[in-house]
Amino acid sequence: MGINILYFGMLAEISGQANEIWTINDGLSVGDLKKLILEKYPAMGEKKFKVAVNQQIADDQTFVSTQSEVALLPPFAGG
Amino acid sequence: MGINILYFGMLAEISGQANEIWTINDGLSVGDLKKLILEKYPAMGEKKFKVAVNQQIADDQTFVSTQSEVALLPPFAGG
Amino acid sequence: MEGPISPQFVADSIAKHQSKVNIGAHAIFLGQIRADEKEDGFVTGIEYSAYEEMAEQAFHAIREDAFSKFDLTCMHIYHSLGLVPTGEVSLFVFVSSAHRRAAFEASEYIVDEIKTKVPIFGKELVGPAGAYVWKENN
Amino acid sequence: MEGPISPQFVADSIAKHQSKVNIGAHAIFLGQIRADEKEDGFVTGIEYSAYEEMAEQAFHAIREDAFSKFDLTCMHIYHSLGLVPTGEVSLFVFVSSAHRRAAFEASEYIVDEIKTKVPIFGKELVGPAGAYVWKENN
Repeated sequence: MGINILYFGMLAEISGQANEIWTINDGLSVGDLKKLILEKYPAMGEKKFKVAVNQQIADDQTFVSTQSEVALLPPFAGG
Repeated sequence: MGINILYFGMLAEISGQANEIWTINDGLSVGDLKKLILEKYPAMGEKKFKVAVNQQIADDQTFVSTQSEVALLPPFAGG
Repeated sequence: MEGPISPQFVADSIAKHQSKVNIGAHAIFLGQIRADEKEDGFVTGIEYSAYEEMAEQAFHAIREDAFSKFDLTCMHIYHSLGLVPTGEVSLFVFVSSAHRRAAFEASEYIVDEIKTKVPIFGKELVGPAGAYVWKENN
Repeated sequence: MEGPISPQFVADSIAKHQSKVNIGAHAIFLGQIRADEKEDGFVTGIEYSAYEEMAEQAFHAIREDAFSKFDLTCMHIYHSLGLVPTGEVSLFVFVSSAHRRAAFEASEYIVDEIKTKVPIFGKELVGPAGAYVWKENN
């Protein structure tokens, strides 16, 4: 089952793409997902980032489903 | 000896003029001068105003001389 | 300045600051004439007058004071004299700084100071029949 | 909006509010790009990108929140996307109220909220050789 992960700013540079379909198991938490992402892109481990699920900032306990839109957000720079 | 007194806003309406030369004695204080002004223009007694001597807000104890520029200032309305 | 302060004047002031590349934040305050309801009708405008020499000195003192209190790059203050109709701008305070906090704090401080320390007088014109009331800051 | 926010755009926004005669105070904040010095030279501009759908939602939430917290007549927020060169404006926050206090407080509050809650990202372009650093609000 596929989940769409969006990368922004410096994280898109590291992944080399703006979004990517990941195949995940049901019942995955944001914390679990972050571990998988850092395994694939170890360079993201040095970066601060937040995770948004369906356009809301989510903590590690939030569950994601294949319907979720997940985004990796580096520090904000608006203003 | 003459002293120049400036009237602004509603006080100029009451006095009917923007400035007026008064003959005063030496050693007059702002408090004394206010009494004289209110005798001449009793309607000013109902108005709040400040007195500036040489463009500085002055209290009743300040002395005025014939070199002084005295101004009667109604409430400010800038902004 | 005589009469209302135009939006174009504000735009020109902003444009003049674009060469100052150490500025990160501009805080602009505009005072606009409200159509407040009075006993004889609605305010249609304010006729401003001033004790001009003293007002200049007061603006100068506020300027010096604000530069010493806040870390500012630029500061400009403009106030109308004469008639300013309802809906138009009579006060334009423009402060610029490297960072936003100083600009915000200075803007509010300067407007408060102008309201209490500058000898400017205002006649609020009310309704169509020539009535008026003298405005009073509190 | 794409690219810098022009002084003329600010002027047009002000002019549109002159028919709203219950407004007494406008507070305008402009964020301008600084030529900060970095390791590889001076900043020449910022390239902004955003998580656009979430940014729209965040702006909307800030707007609702500010209207509930402060007694405002109007509020407009504009942020640039794409390249904004040094000296040009990337953020324009425009709040209007009957009285100045609400306008001042809302202006500062809204800018703080934008800096912390809206997913906008900025690449600071540095020097002539194509170097850059990612900007980070603190």
